[in-house]
This record gives sequence, C-alpha cells and structure tokens, in this order.
Amino acid sequence: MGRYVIRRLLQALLTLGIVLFLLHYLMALSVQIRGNPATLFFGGERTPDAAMLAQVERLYGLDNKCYERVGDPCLTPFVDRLQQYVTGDLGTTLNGNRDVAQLLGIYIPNTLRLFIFATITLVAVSMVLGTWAARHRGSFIDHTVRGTTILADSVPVFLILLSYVYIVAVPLTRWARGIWGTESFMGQVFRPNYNPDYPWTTIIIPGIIVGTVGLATMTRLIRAAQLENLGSDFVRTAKAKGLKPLRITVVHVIRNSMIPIITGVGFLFAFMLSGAVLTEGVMGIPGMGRMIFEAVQRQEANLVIVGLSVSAVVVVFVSVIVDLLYAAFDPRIRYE
Amino acid sequence: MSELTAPTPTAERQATLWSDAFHAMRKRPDVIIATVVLLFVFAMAAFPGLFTDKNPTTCIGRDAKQRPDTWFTGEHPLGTDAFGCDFAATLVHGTRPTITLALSVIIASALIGLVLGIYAGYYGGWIDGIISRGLDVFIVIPMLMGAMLILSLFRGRVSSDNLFETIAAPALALTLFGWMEFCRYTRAATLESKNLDYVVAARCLGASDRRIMFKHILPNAIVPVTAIVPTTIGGIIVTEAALAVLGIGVQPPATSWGVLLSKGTEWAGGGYVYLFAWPLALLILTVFAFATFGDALRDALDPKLR
Amino acid sequence: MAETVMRVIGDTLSGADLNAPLLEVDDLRVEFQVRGKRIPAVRGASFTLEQGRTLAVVGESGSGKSVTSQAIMGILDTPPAHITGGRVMLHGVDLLKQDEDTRRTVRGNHIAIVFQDALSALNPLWSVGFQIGELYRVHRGLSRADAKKRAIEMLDLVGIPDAKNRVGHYPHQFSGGMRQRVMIAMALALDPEILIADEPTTALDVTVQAQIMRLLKRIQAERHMGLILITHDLGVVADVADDVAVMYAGEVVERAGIRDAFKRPAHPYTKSLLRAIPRVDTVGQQLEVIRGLPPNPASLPSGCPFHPRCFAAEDKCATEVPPWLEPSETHGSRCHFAEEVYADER
Amino acid sequence: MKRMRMTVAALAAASMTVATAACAGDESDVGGEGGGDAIVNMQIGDVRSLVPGGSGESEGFRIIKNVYDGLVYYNRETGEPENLAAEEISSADNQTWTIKIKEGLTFQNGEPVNADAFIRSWDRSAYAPNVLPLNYFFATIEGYDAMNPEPKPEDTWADPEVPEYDPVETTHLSGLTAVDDLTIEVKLSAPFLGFPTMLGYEAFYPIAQACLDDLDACEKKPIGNGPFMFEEEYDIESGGSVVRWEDYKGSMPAQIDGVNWKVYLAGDDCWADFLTGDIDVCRPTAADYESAMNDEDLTTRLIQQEDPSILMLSFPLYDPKYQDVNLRRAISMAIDREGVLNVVGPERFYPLDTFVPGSILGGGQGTCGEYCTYDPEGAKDLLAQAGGWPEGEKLRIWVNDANDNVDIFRAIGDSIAQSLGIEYELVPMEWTDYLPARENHQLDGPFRNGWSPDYNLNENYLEPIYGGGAATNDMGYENAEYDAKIAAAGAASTLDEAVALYQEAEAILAADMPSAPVFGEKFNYFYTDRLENVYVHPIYSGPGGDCELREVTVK
Repeated sequence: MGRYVIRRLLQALLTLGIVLFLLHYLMALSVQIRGNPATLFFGGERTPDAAMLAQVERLYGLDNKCYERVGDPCLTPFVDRLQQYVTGDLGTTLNGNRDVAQLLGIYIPNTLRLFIFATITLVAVSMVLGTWAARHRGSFIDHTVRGTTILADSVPVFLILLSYVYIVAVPLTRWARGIWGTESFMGQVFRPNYNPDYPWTTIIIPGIIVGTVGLATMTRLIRAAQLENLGSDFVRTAKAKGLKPLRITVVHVIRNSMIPIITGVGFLFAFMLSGAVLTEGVMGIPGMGRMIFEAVQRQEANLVIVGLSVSAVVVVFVSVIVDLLYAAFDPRIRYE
Repeated sequence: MSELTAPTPTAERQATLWSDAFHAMRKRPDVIIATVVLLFVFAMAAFPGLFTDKNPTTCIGRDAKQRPDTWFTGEHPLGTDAFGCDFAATLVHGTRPTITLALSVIIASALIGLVLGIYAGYYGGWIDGIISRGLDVFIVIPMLMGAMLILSLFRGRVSSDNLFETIAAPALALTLFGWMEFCRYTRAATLESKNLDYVVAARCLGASDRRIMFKHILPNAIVPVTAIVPTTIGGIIVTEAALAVLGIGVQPPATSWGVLLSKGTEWAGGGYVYLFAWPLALLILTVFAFATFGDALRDALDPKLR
Repeated sequence: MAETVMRVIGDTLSGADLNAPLLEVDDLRVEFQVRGKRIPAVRGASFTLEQGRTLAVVGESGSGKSVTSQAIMGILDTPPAHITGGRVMLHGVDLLKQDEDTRRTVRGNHIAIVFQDALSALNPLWSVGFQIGELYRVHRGLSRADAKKRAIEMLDLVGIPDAKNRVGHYPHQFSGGMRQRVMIAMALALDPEILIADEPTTALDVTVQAQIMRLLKRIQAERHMGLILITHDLGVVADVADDVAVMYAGEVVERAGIRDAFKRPAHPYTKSLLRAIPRVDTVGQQLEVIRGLPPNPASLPSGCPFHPRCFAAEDKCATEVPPWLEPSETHGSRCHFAEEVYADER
Repeated sequence: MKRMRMTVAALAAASMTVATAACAGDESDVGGEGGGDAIVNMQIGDVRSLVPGGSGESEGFRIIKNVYDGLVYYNRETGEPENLAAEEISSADNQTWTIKIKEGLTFQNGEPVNADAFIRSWDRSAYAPNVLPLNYFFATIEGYDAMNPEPKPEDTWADPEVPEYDPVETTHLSGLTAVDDLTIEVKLSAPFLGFPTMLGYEAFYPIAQACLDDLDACEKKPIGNGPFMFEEEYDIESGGSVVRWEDYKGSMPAQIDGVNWKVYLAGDDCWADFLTGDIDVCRPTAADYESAMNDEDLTTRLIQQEDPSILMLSFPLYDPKYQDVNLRRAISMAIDREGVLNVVGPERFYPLDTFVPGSILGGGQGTCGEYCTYDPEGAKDLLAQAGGWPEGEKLRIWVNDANDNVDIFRAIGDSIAQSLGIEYELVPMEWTDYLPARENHQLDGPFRNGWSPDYNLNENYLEPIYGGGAATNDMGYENAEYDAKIAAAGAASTLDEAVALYQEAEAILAADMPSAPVFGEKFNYFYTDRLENVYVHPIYSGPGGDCELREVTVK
C-alpha cells in the first residue's frame, strides 16, 4: 500500500511539474503576444517613459530577450521562477505590488468555504434523490427526479446565481431583517453579496447553488449504484436473514454505493472549481476562482501560475485521496 | 497469402447493439420530443432564413428595447434587443455560431480522445505513460480556467461577421480542455477489449496493429464515447454561455446564445425580462434535449441496464 | 431440540400446532406483473415437508422452483411479484396471512435459505464474521463481541479451518466451497427448523459438491431439521433426498418417495428426465433427449403443459387439464395416464 | 508640459478597477437610529495608496480628501478654490506665489501642520526615484528638472548593471523655500495664473514626518490632518472604517461619527446591498436605474448632476482620408445621440454640443452648433461634398474595451452606418495596447477619446487636448492661430479676461472639428432615507457612488 501511495505522489509531482511549465509557457506567450504588462505597474492610465518601464521590467524578470520572440518557452526565466518559488517567495503582483502569498491567504479560505457547502449540498441532495429514484425505479418519481436533475444541470450556474441575486436576495433579506434584525444569522444569510465580516453566513447560499453543478451526474451515479445493489443477491440474502428494510438500506445498500459517490466527488471537483469562477464573480466573493480570472486578464504571471498550481495540487490531492478511499471502502481493491 | 480476415463476430453483434439501441430509443416519448427540439435547433442554425427574413445587424438605436404589442406577430415578432436590432433575428442568427462551435468542439475532442485513448490503451508502456500524464495535466486544470488562459492570448480580437473567426478561439480553448473525458473512456474500453478472444485471434492471424485497433477495438470503444456525446454537447453550450458572460468567449457584435444571455442578464433586472427569458429558454430547451437524448442513449447502450 | 422449538414458536406464531406437518405448501400461486401483463410463474404448487426429512424439488430452470422457495420465505419483491393464491402452513399457521414483522421474525429464526452463488450472495464489503454476527445482533440483541464468538462457533461447525483468524476475512478471500460453507453457517446461525437450499452446489465442482451435500445431511441429522433441496441435478437428489417433487411450468407434476419416483415414475416428464441421465452401461448409445424447450410462461400450451414434448401424449392431453391421480397413497402425478406410466405400460 | 487626466470618469484603465464598494464592519440597523453610531456606509473600489502623491486615482483620493486637509478646497457650487489650511495665497506676477498657513493646525498624531509638512510632501512626490504617479504635477516648479534627470541613452539599458538613470542627489525643489514656519514661497518656471486652483488636489496635501518615517504603516493607517481619523488599518481587499477626529480645528468639520468603506471588486455593483440598506449611497447600472425610476420613494432620494467628464469621437487628422472637415462634420451629424442614449441608458449621459461642458468655468458655449445635431440628410450632403465614402471600405472605429465602451461605440457605429448607408467595424483593444497605439498615431479611423477635468477652468479642456505638440493631443491637430490664442489667454492679467480668450480659442477649434463631442456624463446617485444633506461634489466624486462626507448627516 505504501509503495502505491509513493508511486502516485511521484506521478503527481511529475504532473505538477508539467503544469507549472505549461502555465509559465502560456504566460510567456501572453506577454509575447499581448505586449508588456509592466505598464500595469503605473496604473496604466498613461504610458510611462521607456526608462522607468525598463526598470520595472527588470524588477519582474520580464527583461529577458525571449519575451520578444513569440513561442520561445523562455527557459531561463522559468528556472528563476522555480528557484524563487522554492525559496518560499511567491513573488509580487504587478498592480499594487502586493505579495502573492499574502493574497492567497485571503483568497483560499473563501473558496474553501464555498466548496465545503457545495460538496455537502451535492452529496446530500444527490444521495436523497438517487436513493429515492432507485427505490421507485421506472415510476413517475424516477422520471421526475431524472428530469429535474437534468434541468438543474442544463441551467448554467451563473444564471441561477444572477436570478437569485436580482430577484430573490433583496426582498428575502429585507423580510428576514424585519423579523430577526440585521445582525442576526437570518439577516445576513440571504445577502446578495459576500460580506467579509460574515465570511461563513454569507457564503452558504452561493455554496448551495454551486452544489447544484453536476447534480445530474451525481444522482445518476448513485441511482445506478443503488439499482445494482437493490437487485443484488446479497440484498436478497439480507432480506432472507430477516433484517429490517432500514438496516438493509443503510448497512448494505448505501455502504456499497459509497464507491460511485467518491468517484463522483473526485470527478466533479475540478468541475466545481470552474463553477467557482462565476459564483465568486457574481456574488463578489474574493476567492481563488475570481482572483485567477482577473490575474489572467491583467497578465499577473505570478498570481496565475501560483493560483492555478495551488488548484492543481488540490485536484491531484483529491484524486489520490479518492483512490485511497476506494481501497478503504472496498477490500477487494488492493494496491501493491 | 493475404492474412485471413479474422471472423468478425463484432460486426453483427455491433449491428444488433446499435439497432437494439435505436429501437429502444425510438419507443421512448421523451426521446422523440428531444429529437424534435434538436431538429428544430439544427434547422435554425443551418437555415436562419426560414425563420426570419430580417437582418440582425440593421439596428436603430431609437427603437431599442421595445416589447412587441402582440407576441410572434408584427414587424418585430419578439420585439427589439438592447441595440434596437430585431430580437428574433439576433436570436435565430445567434444559433449558428453556438451550434457550429458545439459540433466542431465535440468532433475535434472526440477524435483526439479516441485516437489517444486507443493508442494509450493498446500499446501501454511509455506511450500510455505519456498520454496518461497528458490526461492528468489537462484534468488538473479546471476547464473554465484553462479556457480563460488560452482565450486571454486572443484578446483584442477584431469582431467580424465571418463565422470561422468568431468561434475559432473559443472552439480551440474548449477542445483543448474537452478531449480528456473521451480519452479516458476510450482507454478503458480498449484495455477491456484488448485481451478479448477475438482480438487475440485477429492478432494470431497476423492482422497489423493499426487494423486491429481500428477494425476491432474501435467499434467497442465507440460505444462508451457515443453514450456521453450528447450530454457533453449540452455541457459545451453551457460553458460557451459562461465564457460569454466573462467576456472572453464569442466577442460582440457577433451574436451567439452566450452573448445574448450575457446582454440579457444586464437588462433582466431592469424589467426587460424578455431579453433574458428567450435566449435562456432556447438554451435550456436545447441542453435539456441533449441531456435527455444522452441519458436515453446511455441506457440503451449500457448492456447491464437494457 | 423440541422445547426450544416450542418456546420460540409460541412467542412468534400464536396457535402453532406441533402435530401439524412442519411445512405444508398448498396450491401456491405466484404471478409477475411485467409491462402490464400478468404472467403466472407458480400455478398451484403443493407439497409437504416433515421434520428431519429432505424434500428435493426438481425441475428445469424456469419451472418456478426458486420463485416457490422465495415465496415461502416471503422475500419476493411486490411489484413485480404477486402471490395470488394458496397457503404456506408452518405448523398449521398460514405464513401468507401473517403481518410483515412476524414474517420477518420467522425468516432466519424458523426458515433459512442458502443460495447458489455464495460470492454474489455475500456482501463483498463486509467481513464474513460481521455478516453472520448480524443475525445474532438483530434477532438476539447480542453484543458485537458475543456475536463474533457465535460466528466463530458456526464457522467451526461448518468445517472452516482456523475460524478464529478467518472470521475477519472478506468473501472474496474464500474458495467456492468455503464460501458455500459460510452461507450455510449463516443460514443455520439461529437454529432454524427448515433450511431451503436453492441449488447450493450447482456452482461448485463435483468433489466439493459431495462435501457440501455430506455437510448438509450431517447437520440436518444433528438438528432434526426439515431440508428442501432445490436442484435440477437428479444425481444429487438420488443419494440425499427422502421425497421428491418434480415441477414443470410452474406446478408440481409428480410427488413421491425417492426410490418409488426413480423406480416407477408416474409422470412422462419424470420418466424422460430419468432416461436422459447418462449411465456407464449405456456407453456408445444415442443419448435420450426431451424434444422441444420448456414452455414460455406467458403463453402456456392448453391442457397439460407438457403435452407438446410428451412421448405418451394423446389428443385429450391437449384439451383437458389432467387431474391429480395417486397410483399409490405416497405417489401422486398430474397426468391422465398416471397409472399406465406408473405401471410402465407407456 | 505633461498633463494627466484625472481618472474620475469611466475611462479608467482595465487594470484600474473602477468598482464600487459597500461598507465593512457592523452595519447600523436599516432604521438607523441617531445617537452614538451615526455611521455612514459607503462603497469603494481598488485603492492604490493612502499617502498623498501615491494614489492619483479616484478611489484613493475619496479617502485622502476626508482624512487630510489641503491648502484649498473647491467650493461645491462655484468650484472656486477656498482657503482651508491656507490663510492666504497671493502672487504679483503669477510666477512667484506666497502661501500663508493658518495658525495652530496639527496632524492627528499632534505634529504641527507647518510649511515643512507641505514642502516635505511636495519634495517626496517630485523626487523621480520614488516613481510616484503625481510626480509631474510639480513640473511647473523650479528645480523639478534637477530631481527628474533625462534617462541615459537607450542602448545603455541592455546591460542590467548600468541603471537607466544617473543617481539623483538633489532631494529638494529649489523653487520651494520656507520663508518662516507658516509661509511657503513658490517660484514657477513660467507664469501660470491657474496655480492656486491646482493646490486643492491630492498632490499638494501635507504629510506628517512620522508618516514618512514608516511609509508602510502610514499606508495602512494614515496620519492625516482632516476631520476623519483611522483607528484600525485599512484593508485593500475588504475596506476599512474611520471615526470623527474630536480635536479637529479646521473649518470643515465632520457632522457624522464615522464612515465604513466596503470594497467592491471589478464588475461588482453595490445596488443589491443598497436595496437591503447595507450601503447608503450607490449608483445603479443602466438596468437597475430604470427599475429604480419607477419606484416613487426612491426617486425622492436621487441626486442627478452633470459630471464634467466628456466623451468624444476623435478623428486621426494624420490619416489622408480624414483631412476634409466636411467628412468629419458628416460623421458627427450622422450620430443620433438621443438614439444611442436610448440604447446605453438615457440617464447616464446627455448629448454634448460643445467642446467645454457647462459645469466648467467658461464652458457651455454650444460651439459645435448644428454639426452636433442629428440630421441624416445634411450628413449625406456633407459626405457627398467631401467626395463620398470609398466603395467597399469599412469605417473602422477604435475603442478600448473597458467597462461598456464597446456597447456605446457599437450603438454609435450603428447610428453612423444607418444614416450614411456605409459599413462600419469596431476594433476593440485592451487599454495597455490602445493608449500607446493612439498616442503614436497608429489608428486608421475615428477613435474613442474622453477627458475629465484636473481643475475648474475651460483651459483644461483646450490646451492639453488640442494644444500644438501637447502630450495628449492624439489627433495630431496643429493650428498656429489656435495656439497663439491659448498663449495669450495664459498671460492675461485677470481670470475673466483669460476665460474670454479661451472661449475665442474654442470657436477656432469648433471650425476645424478635430473631434466630435458626443456625450457629457451625468451621474445619478441614490441614497438611503436615513441620510440628510447629501451633496455631490461636481469635480471629484467616485463613479460608483459618493457624497460630501463632511456635510452629510444621519437622521
């Protein structure tokens, strides 16, 4: 088992190495194609004179000649950047010269909070719907569940968010505040925008909405697993052993459908990270998704590379955890 | 002696699989409705002229955002959009870029996925290693963020009315981050069918690798891939809309459903809900149709559930 | 043995009468609702089982053997299955009339079942000890440790070596034969009065098959248990069963003592089955085969369902439903010419 | 002389997030009872710096102008500079100015507000190696060149060791001398009668010595001399709050107990939070504006004022196609300004028919006249006179893609194409590419141009944009007679005389029509019902929603 984990981690390191290089290459391409981001340093409302520009370029390592030739992978700046990251200095941003590590400290917790609520909603809702649909296979309920989950997936998540913010959030907040007062949990939870003073409360609703991303996939996975288990021989044996239906469902059926849930969460994790970009945009949450989006627009190389590498590490970490959970849940799976 | 053509039981077994699937699908009412919707949308994309004779680019600012007094009739059947162009025309002409984008992305990513998947599954060893690492790299970067990175290289694109230019950049970005799903399924199917007896038999009879791959293994690999094609198309259309809202997808004044939606969201709050409702309805209807079709196809093709 | 039975029977089945036969299945009818159509799977199966005796239920696949056993256990899913008639009398009490709680207590405590493929019949994700212990924890309310101890005892009983260490293992870590023994251990955990073995050895090779059958007989003798053995293998029936019930197209076409049924079958179907068994002395001769295929339950032939494949069929077989005739008081058959077949004139 | 347009209006660069912000900290209840916590919740965008001289963008200035007191403050109605920290500002020849500072003014940490406080601040901004955005404001003062040496020749930059500049020893502007503890004498390199009007802007604010000693701490918790004081640090990501400084001795004290600023990142808007009462002043987007207007209660709390920022469609005079004035007039008349307004939201702009807007001293002369009215027939005739539009060629309109510029100029393009029957094509560019391309005269079609006032004088709209050789003269417009008139106005003895001369220059400009005025901006701020005395300063107000925090009161 240990050897497997080491092998997986080595593979992960290799993947991350490639990801880092790919991101660096894309940012180099961006500088080569879109021109020099150094002007951002001056707030960009007037072209700084060439000399100051050259000074700032050296500060950010943009003065290497490779940035003039389109397509040149700029290996030396890549090595410098790696050395810089290895020593723990994640570089600073062009606009406002802020330290990237400090920014991550602000952004990562916000996105994590969003994900916690999203994952809970996704697993809970799909578990209930999946089991319910499997229980009433082929009946009217089965079709409505399938229909609604597909509908939930067909509506882009940012449209659900926008309609929530524009139509529902404001009257709901006012109504809630009328009853429970502004400072109360209810007064804050429906707010249309994220508020740094209530980091947990104002992120519940966006989390739940992001949780609906991938609901159809998850419900289908669970329904299929439940169907397979419900019709399986060991459930028939369990019945023959005179166990109560509830115990059969919990001990035998749900336990066996944990595997697809883990696969689902592992698969949807990267999918949800995409959802975060829009959710954080609409709800004004200063999170990873939004930060990376703006950094890409502003050619903030350090922010983009570190941001995406962090999300890459998280995704890789999640996939290794998923594999280990497989082994934990299913004794038949053994890794050497 | 030319190599014997190994018995290809797969051929007619394959045929029955597809014909069975077709029969199973045809009988389901929801699939019929979904197919009708899809045909309607494809027709709108292919022949916009059938649906509206107005030119979406003739826009008069003065009569912008006018609701029609009677819906579906009169000079502007669906009223005018935020720039004063005929809303029905923009809606119809917006369909072609979206559908062409979706189809081109699905075909490109399916092809890449299939070829790489088969090579990885069949040869194994270091080829599989490289392709799997490639898979990991692209899976690890979330699709939307990857698309953003690629599309940020194309900023400042001149908006043009030529179809290819408007959708080239988003299509490339979505393909680059869309093939992994196909590759994974194909690779799994190839690994599974590689050691089946008839494939081993074909190899014993001296069939070349390429022949085995594309004559024997491909029909098996096609099954799981086809099962996820419709739902993936739905996903691409939704992602295109997301890109448009972020302002990095299809660039206005070229239209697509995503652009219409992002413009619609701006004016939805101000009481012009119809600017937002029509493109949303069209998008949801199409994606829903694709998803239902995909679900039915998956059930029909999945031997266990049949 | 007896007083435990009384105590347990008393508190679960009020009005249980010790003198009544252990298990009496009378005219059991089961139908399946498939896409709107009602298809008969069991059309009036009747047989009785006495304590300490083994009844073999024989028939081709699709003849309703397994559905009957599951109907007795009450584990048929409704929908699609519906029990439309008949009685299942356990000590004179009709199980079909009991409420679900009582039925559930009977399962495991009084009637147990062993399935054919132990690998799929055992939950792959739980250890063998847990799955056996579950019975004690649920029905007897034992603690986890005691349940585990009892599980180890049961594994020893069924002859699994080094039970103490293997109790924590998982089903996939046992061989076919061993898994079947685990199934038996699980079935016998609560000391049931009746054990239904639904093709227990079909999935095993011959040598292991013999060991399992010997194990079943030994335990039946020790516990004075009623054993219903469902199989399509007449060879196994010959050396194990006391009585035999032959099922065809959802009904019992012949019932008799084992020797009587083998020597003088009273139903053409049983006779054809016996002739089809290859024997050493018939080397080189053409094997006897019953022509045609078992009937499709959705469209059964008129009259006697076996008539299209019957060598002794007459015109009336196709029109009249044969009555239940009894050439001797322990031998019955549903065939117009039961006496002639019994007397080997046909 | 380089001038910089204050980024008050929406032309801010893509990098500069002109965003809106909501409050931070505990919001007082919606009802907002009076007494101890009369706290106003405001939105704010991306603040670059809170130390005078380091910001130069609208959001930073909105905080600085309330935490610091400058020498003068621009009157809300007239826009005239009135003395605030200054006792008296006088000059005989418009070249040597003497500034007297009021007695007894101190910083919030007790340091005296004296001549040194101002000189120290101005020297810091003028010193080139500090690389501060407002550095060039001091170009008019003698000694500036010594502190800002010309860069070394281009080819020497290649090798990294050699710095681009010679090391700068002089750290003090020679033109600045502290006559005594409370008087400063400023010598300009050339006479400029508008000098006092500049003293109200951020560049000329004082800095405490303690602040200079630890700049980072001062950035987070500024030490000002204004009516509001920072108690905790300001967080650029989420906002901050200030409280009233009790022993403020200046002439414009605060009426409320404190202000909370909440940061709204790019693209967010505070309207949703305004409706729930978490933000007190907010500017709605076009769509929200329309729904807000049908709500009677809200419309009673609306401030609508003309913003001095203007939007123009400038012509590349260096391009042969656009030499004929009739073509430029035809294009201007082809723009249906009301129609475009109907598209982008009627309340955000007003059609402009003059080169200098009415809210600026000496503006509103309507110099563009009939060429800024919508007359498709007239436009077609002018186009014919100018030799018609070459067949098959598209009119290429260049625009930077910040905010909704693309939508506005698409509507304008539609209108021109409709009226003249020609085809057009939008060329959106990113700000950091658009600006250099425009300044290096690389555009081959009309392009978006905008201007916001640095100070309240019509000269600010004439010399920097159209003056011969002016840095921001992107049209390449050269007219000797026009330049002469500007110079004469500069040397006029009284302000009124100068204003009249500048107006004559504007008339010359209108005849040449180097660019077509399209819109003047209008801002519409709504405020919650718990506020009173809500006034908006015409020249300096944040685009997302702002008000005079020194005058506002809570019911």
